[in-house]
Amino acid sequence: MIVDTICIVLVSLGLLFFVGGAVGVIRFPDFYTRMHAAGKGDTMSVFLVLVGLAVYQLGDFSLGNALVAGKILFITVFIMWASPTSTHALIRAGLEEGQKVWTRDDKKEESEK
Amino acid sequence: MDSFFIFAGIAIFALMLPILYRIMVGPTAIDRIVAVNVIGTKTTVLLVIIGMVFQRVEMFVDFALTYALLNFIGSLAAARFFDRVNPNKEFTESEIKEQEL
Amino acid sequence: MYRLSIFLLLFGIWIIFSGLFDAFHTTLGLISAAFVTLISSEFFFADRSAGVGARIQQIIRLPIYLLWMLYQILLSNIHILKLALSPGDLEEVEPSLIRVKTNLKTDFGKWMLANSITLTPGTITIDIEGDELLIHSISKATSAGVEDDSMERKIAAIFERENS
Amino acid sequence: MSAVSDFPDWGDPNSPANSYRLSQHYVTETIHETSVPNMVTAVLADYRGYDTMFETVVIFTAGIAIIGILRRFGNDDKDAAKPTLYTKKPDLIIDTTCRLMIPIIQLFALYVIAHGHHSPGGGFQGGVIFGASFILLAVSRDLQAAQKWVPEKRILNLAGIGVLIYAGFGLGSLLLGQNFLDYAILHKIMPATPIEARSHSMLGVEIGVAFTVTAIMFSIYSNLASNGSMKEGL
Repeated sequence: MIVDTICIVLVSLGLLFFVGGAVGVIRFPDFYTRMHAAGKGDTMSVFLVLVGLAVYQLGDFSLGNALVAGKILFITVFIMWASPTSTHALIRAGLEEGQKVWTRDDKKEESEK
Repeated sequence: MDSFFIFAGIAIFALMLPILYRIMVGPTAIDRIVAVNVIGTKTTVLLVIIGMVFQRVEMFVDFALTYALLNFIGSLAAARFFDRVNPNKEFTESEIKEQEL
Repeated sequence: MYRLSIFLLLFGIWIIFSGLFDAFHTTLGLISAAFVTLISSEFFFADRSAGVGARIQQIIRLPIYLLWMLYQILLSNIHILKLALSPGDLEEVEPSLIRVKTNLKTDFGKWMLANSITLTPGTITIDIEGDELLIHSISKATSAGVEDDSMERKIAAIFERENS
Repeated sequence: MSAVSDFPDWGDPNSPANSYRLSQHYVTETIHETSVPNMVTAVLADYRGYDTMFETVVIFTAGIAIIGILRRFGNDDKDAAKPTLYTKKPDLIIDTTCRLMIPIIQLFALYVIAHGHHSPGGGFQGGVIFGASFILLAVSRDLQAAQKWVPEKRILNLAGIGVLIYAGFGLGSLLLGQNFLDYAILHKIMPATPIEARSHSMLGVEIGVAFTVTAIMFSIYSNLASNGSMKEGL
């Protein structure tokens, strides 16, 4: 019962952060800021959801379940390890490609047109 | 608990839809690649949740790991592609020197 | 010595993967771990000037830093959530590119610093050339935070203790 | 659309596909006959061994064809768009992450190959993941580094060896007086009962498939990425 509650709380928090990332990807003005939302909005939410699922898996304790929980944690580690790197690679590619950094002035120009 | 997992899966799936907007509209190609990468991360989580619903986590965990891996390699390769194939790129002086050496 | 520890590490990971402990699969695991050690052990621990003992000490010091990092990731996600859901035309967003110098010597320390900067609120490392980092920052408040070098000192305390 | 409602339910045990005698034989007898819990692997590598062997050959042929079309030898491509391409030093962050990741990816690939009997996986999937580890090195450093690690000649030899391993198991059972690819007879030269011999030979066959798929994956990638010159590329 306690395990279920912990799992529900963690997964719901993770979903909340997913919402943050998704809304950020849509709303932010330029490529770099969208990259912020895409790269960071995912790490913590993935961590929370997968840890929640691992806790649920451990609730019914046996060796097999513990190993499956270990594998879920391994996925978590993998994503949190790979995510900053792919963020970095993509944003660097954006810089090389010549994306412009958005500033307040751009916004004013847009509204004047 | 099952219904909660189904709800969570549907919620993650619903969160992919706004990102599809970025894939369709996204001003430049690299925006789209970023969006695909984000959807890939969400899919990894979704696979584990599907495993929970079907009571076969030990199987779906492998899929999720493989998917995360290929997603990572894919985004790196895409980034590398933009890194190199850009005819309009202006090299800095130090880079030109490096190349001439 | 390094090869042996890599082999043990890989075999531990195999056990997490496998979940079957009968003789047949354990033998396969031993063979696989040995094979991977044989063909690609030089990818782990590129710099082998330090002994294994020193490496283990570094690894023992790591978890505290990782926990702190986890807290930072939580903060950065809350930051993104707040920015994304703030009404109006995103008053706080004020992007800028910043160049920062670092004093870290080893490649691994620099890697750690770059990834930590990417994961802390509001900043992403774009490029790293020698000891200079190019950072993209999303708002004025986070641009000010970049100058703070507490993170760098934490990393130096883990990986480059003998230098300081 | 009106015909859709007449389709059998999803997973219905009485649907025509499932009530056919051969399917029922597979479902009920696989575990007794081959001691392999994963039915798909048993059907793929044992009951339909011919199919899978020639699938492997098809992959091999495809790889050879791509090499034949794309590969360019010699220095006749000197003036081919050189100035716009330029090689960079590998990026420190990407390089370090990939360096730490490659051995674990290879271990995972071997796990997928070795556990094809129990969980989904097998030679094709594991081979793709193993090939991906080489591709990751080529992406994170450059093609030269990956070529140094696994030279082109060796990778093609591996592809051939993969097919030969598969065929070797078939020939082995032929030599011992049974049909081609009828593994049960191999228990005479293996320390195992006939049933276990079938399961172990399946593993051997999967390893052969994995060799071929790994080699062909990487060779296709490097040919496509470098325009066939194998010198520089993604």
